[in-house]
Amino acid sequence: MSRLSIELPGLSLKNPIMPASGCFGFGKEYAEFYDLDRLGAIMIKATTSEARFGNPTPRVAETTAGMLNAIGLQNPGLSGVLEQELPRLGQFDVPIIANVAGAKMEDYIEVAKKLSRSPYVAALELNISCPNVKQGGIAFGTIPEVAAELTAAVKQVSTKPVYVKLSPNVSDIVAMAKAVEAAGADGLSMINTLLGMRIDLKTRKPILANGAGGLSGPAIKPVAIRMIHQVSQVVSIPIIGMGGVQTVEDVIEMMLAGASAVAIGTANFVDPYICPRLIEELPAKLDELGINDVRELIGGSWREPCSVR
Amino acid sequence: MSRLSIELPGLSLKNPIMPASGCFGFGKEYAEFYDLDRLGAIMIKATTSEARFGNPTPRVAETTAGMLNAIGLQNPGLSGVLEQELPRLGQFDVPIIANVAGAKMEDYIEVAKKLSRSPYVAALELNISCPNVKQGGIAFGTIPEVAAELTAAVKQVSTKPVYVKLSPNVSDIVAMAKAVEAAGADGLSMINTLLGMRIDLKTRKPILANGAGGLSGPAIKPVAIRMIHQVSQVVSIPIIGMGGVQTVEDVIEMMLAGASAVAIGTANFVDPYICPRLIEELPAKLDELGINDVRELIGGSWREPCSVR
Amino acid sequence: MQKQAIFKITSQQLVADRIYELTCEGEQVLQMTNPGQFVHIKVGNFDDILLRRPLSIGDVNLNSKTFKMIYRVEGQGTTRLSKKVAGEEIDVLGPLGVGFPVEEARQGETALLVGGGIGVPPLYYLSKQLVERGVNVIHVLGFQSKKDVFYEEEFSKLGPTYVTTVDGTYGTKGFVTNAIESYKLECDLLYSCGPSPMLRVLNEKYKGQRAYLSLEERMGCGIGACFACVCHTSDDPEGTSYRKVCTDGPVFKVGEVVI
Amino acid sequence: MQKQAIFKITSQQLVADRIYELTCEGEQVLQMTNPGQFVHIKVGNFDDILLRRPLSIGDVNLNSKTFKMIYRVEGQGTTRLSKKVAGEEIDVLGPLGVGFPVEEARQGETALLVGGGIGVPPLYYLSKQLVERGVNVIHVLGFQSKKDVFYEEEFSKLGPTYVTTVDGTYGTKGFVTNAIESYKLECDLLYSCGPSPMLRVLNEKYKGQRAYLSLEERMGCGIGACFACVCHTSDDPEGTSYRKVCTDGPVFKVGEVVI
Ligand SMILES: Cc1cc2nc3c(=O)[nH]c(=O)nc-3n(C[C@H](O)[C@H](O)[C@H](O)COP(=O)(O)OP(=O)(O)OC[C@H]3O[C@@H](n4cnc5c(N)ncnc54)[C@H](O)[C@@H]3O)c2cc1C
Ligand SMILES: Cc1cc2nc3c(=O)[nH]c(=O)nc-3n(C[C@H](O)[C@H](O)[C@H](O)COP(=O)(O)OP(=O)(O)OC[C@H]3O[C@@H](n4cnc5c(N)ncnc54)[C@H](O)[C@@H]3O)c2cc1C
Ligand SMILES: Cc1cc2nc3c(=O)[nH]c(=O)nc-3n(C[C@H](O)[C@H](O)[C@H](O)COP(=O)(O)O)c2cc1C
Ligand SMILES: Cc1cc2nc3c(=O)[nH]c(=O)nc-3n(C[C@H](O)[C@H](O)[C@H](O)COP(=O)(O)O)c2cc1C
Ligand code: FES
Ligand code: FES
Repeated sequence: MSRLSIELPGLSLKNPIMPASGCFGFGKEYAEFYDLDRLGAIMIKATTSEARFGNPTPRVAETTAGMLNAIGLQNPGLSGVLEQELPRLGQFDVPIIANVAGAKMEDYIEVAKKLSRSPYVAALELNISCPNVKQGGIAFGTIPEVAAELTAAVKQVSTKPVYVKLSPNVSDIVAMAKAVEAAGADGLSMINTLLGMRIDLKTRKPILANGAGGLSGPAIKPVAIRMIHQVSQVVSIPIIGMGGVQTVEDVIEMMLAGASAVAIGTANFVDPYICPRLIEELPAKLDELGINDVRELIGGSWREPCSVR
Repeated sequence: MSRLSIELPGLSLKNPIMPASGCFGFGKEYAEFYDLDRLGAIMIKATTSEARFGNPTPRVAETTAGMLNAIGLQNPGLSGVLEQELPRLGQFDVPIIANVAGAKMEDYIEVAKKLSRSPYVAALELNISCPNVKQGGIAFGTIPEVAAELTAAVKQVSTKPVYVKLSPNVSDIVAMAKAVEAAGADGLSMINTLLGMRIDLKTRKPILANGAGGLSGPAIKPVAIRMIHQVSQVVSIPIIGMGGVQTVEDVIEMMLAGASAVAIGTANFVDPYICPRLIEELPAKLDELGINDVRELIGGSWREPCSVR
Repeated sequence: MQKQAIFKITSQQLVADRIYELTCEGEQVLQMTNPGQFVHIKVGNFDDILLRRPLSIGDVNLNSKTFKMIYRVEGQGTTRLSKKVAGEEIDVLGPLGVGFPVEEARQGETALLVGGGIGVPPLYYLSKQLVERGVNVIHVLGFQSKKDVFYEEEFSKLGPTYVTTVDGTYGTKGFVTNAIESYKLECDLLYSCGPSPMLRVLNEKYKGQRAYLSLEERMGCGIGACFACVCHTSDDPEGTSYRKVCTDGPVFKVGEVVI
Repeated sequence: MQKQAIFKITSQQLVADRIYELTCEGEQVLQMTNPGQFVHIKVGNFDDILLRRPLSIGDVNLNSKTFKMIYRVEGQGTTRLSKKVAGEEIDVLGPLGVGFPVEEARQGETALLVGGGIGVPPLYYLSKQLVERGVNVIHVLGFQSKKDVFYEEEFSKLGPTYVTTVDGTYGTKGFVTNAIESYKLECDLLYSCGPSPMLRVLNEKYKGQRAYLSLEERMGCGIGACFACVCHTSDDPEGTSYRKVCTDGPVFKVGEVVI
């Protein structure tokens, strides 16, 4: 194993860096910029049972050191993803994590069941936290019992490990994490976006047609670090961390907080080469910090030093 | 009444701009920079029944477009505030909003009772949301029933209007707001800081001695706007808005979201003259937007136009 | 294909009220052959303004490897961009999208180029290419007011140019459509770029003809990955079929998408 | 009293590994008469780096209305500051705090000035003032390694100067205290600025003497309003009595506060 590689349920990562769901489409566009084989994994855009157009535009707005989005889970639906997107991505030698979304429990179950059976899918990411779908979504992401029920139901039908993606818009992230762990989650991915809004001074209306949207980017990194730090100490399943990561320092900070791997969202829009660039920069930064193996970092802010897990 | 003035329970504001609690001490330091009479009001630092030293240092850390703090409610205690700070501030012609904090319900009641009886205090701000006190604080700010109980108890002893300061670290800000309104709150102030963390790559420890701290500054503005937008539509008490305000555009955006006045926190540290500067810039900006009276802005993003409340 | 590069700013100048012309130099310019394409610009090196900003390619000089953007100072991003000076570097992603189909216009045909406000810039490079092909060009450029008018002289050198202003302080009073009507401007093809209300009118008026409209939409990635910039197709206006303005557009055939 | 102003940068240069000397000009300099005070700097006009950064006043020239800061590139803030060039403007809040009590040293007395790393700069302005008063100065300057050493020559012109490096690549190997002991340096007064571990040792060693220590603490406001920078007082180490480093300090008498 190389000093950058990480083993997680269902995932053999060449390195701990991967694009976050919704910020990388189904990989096609970024494949024109670099070889996707270089990535640790790819988290593809949320898939729902039926194709969705999503929300009206404008769907994005600028905020200081961040952005708001209300895409509304636009995607080609289960069949489009299974038949077109996954086979296309399957040509790359990189684990694919399929993001599962829905409005009702049955939707999630159907999508999870079928996606998990795709030979191209290495693991599922259960998106119980998308702030941009009106029905269902929010409740799944904020009530521990509901999240647990959904997790258990999905685990029952999935043939692949299930990572549950947590919403930061909760009073008690630890309760959420423990609930889905107890329900059988193989891992966590956190955080999704914070709910935010911008208002246009001239029209006096929210800039996003949807009103509110999800806040991402460097602005939210401290919230992500805090939540990963809290949760990683009380669960024994691994965490894929995300939220505002832009530099190798951010990657290391998030792993020290407790993440076993790190996903990059918004920063892809700023620099399309961000993922391979950070992967390239990581070894030198580890050297600088006197670290042999990236696994030494995981939870380094609260674990006793030197115990690689 | 001038085009900038605002009438709120217990507060006749010359203009809608005031420094936020904890970011202006007890006014003394900023009085060396400008005449405090120019301010709409002053929200003074949290007062607890006994003097507090607060948390160990470091107490602040940098984040992208924001900062973390874990001051830990350091203050000279009720008697210090009543006997020294308030009489000193009382020489200015500006309403004083006293921020009330505590660990137990009884603390809050005692502090609220005595502060409200100070002739220098125009209104109370009930800080149920400080993320930096370990016992009590958090629960008060995240459980609607507990917040309501506290609000009702404080209302019973206070001779001045009570503004309840809400925490953004909750799943359902609307439920919190409705609960404290029903319990008799005269107004709301929102938002307090988001809980965040930074980790030092070299020491591997959180930068703040306290571990986590409160995230403030422009990074959190979209979260504040969203919450004020949501809450202002379902409560009938006024909101003093805050969170990342740095420019007159931000002031106007927050009022359009639903705030009746706006408090400025972190930006005081960046520019000690920020409050009088924004007050000065406001009329020209209103002209530019074709607005006669600042009250026309309140809730402008969701109210029918032209109905000044 | 390498699409992102650091360009060098060779000049920046004010050409009308709040309208700047920015010229940059870089190898990537050699790929900028299709007018109507755009670039996605990082306006500064600082994280407070995070996302890139889309700006049309206004003119290209393949010899000097320079291209021009003409933009209006709107908000924070363009304000910061306007502070850059010659010699500074700028991070450019592009050329992006599908521009105007120049090849649709045959020698001797007449093309009407209709631009509104900051939709005017891409028409300049388009017009130059059309003229080169022997196409007759007529320009109708709409602005708010006299102070906003730019590039009239440049366009006039390529073909007849009608300017309209909403407040009548310059040229024909009213909208571009007023000029088209009063001067009874006829054409074989229409190319247009401008605000949605204008495009909506043209989309109706030139339905079924050889007309091409360039749309604007707030963008995230600019390369087709984020789904920020989609619009419905006209044949399925409520359904799930869509086009992305950043990669399928910004130029669409009249009637193709819901504007 | 106006305490915040825009200064003009007159020079910026690298004086050791990652150590820069920045000279700025402004009216406010006339108030910078007490060595050991600091300024709170806005390192850029951009919101991503929000808070100001505290830097000591390293030297002052009242005639040219310029002052110098000497700083080490640590993180984002100082990195950005190091990119500024002569001619640019910089937003300076200050002078702030209470500096070294120069008046405590009488003519003919000997003052030992002990600096560690980026604690060295304020001692330079202090030393100049002491020398002007006829005080004998001895400097002990501690650094990590040879490449980090700066201002040795400048200090040497004012009085005997001992340099220590932790790795022994230059001067005496070890800490400043090693030099004080090996050279048996005696003094009437001690002035020191440097990292907390160093100050802690000196706080013990010079207990009860005329010794003044300058502390560092992460700051928010820099003017006493935010309570970020407090420390306990030695007579009430667990209690509620406190000092603010930004306004009561950064210089404290030995034994006054818990370090
Ligand atoms: C394909 C395309 C080509 C464009 N070409 C030009 C051009 O040649 N000249 C020119 O002046 N402008 C052009 N625009 C509009 C330009 O992108 C915006 O005016 C600019 O991004 C505003 O940024 P700001 O930060 O100054 O304003 P802000 O109001 O702060 O903008 C914030 C955000 O809004 C988006 N935005 C704002 N207005 C628009 C708009 N009209 N269209 C799309 N996004 C917008 C920006 O991308 C940015 O993300 C073009 C837009 C698109 C989509
Ligand atoms: C009164 C005083 C005087 C100082 N004088 C000098 C000087 O003359 N030369 C010099 O090189 N440095 C000096 N420092 C330290 C200097 O403030 C920090 O090195 C600098 O702020 C680091 O900022 P950064 O953004 O580059 O680093 P980061 O690590 O990104 O710093 C982020 C934050 O940490 C704070 N910080 C980091 N290190 C320190 C520190 N050691 N002390 C206090 N705050 C810190 C900064 O204020 C900032 O808020 C002084 C500090 C204080 C309190
Ligand atoms: C435009 C956009 C679309 C997103 N779509 C999804 C999605 O479909 N499913 C999901 O789980 N998260 C989605 N996210 C959330 C990201 O995966 C990520 O959790 C979040 O943006 C925080 O990371 P960042 O700050 O690096 O962007 C989306 C984020 C953005 C900005
Ligand atoms: C250093 C600091 C101390 C604070 N102390 C208090 C406090 O004592 N009581 C309180 O209710 N809020 C306190 N706050 C929160 C602010 O009043 C405000 O709600 C928050 O910072 C968001 O506004 P801003 O982004 O403008 O700073 C503090 C904030 C900061 C940065
Ligand atoms: S801007 Fe991202 S898909 Fe078009
Ligand atoms: S830095 Fe704010 S009180 Fe000292």
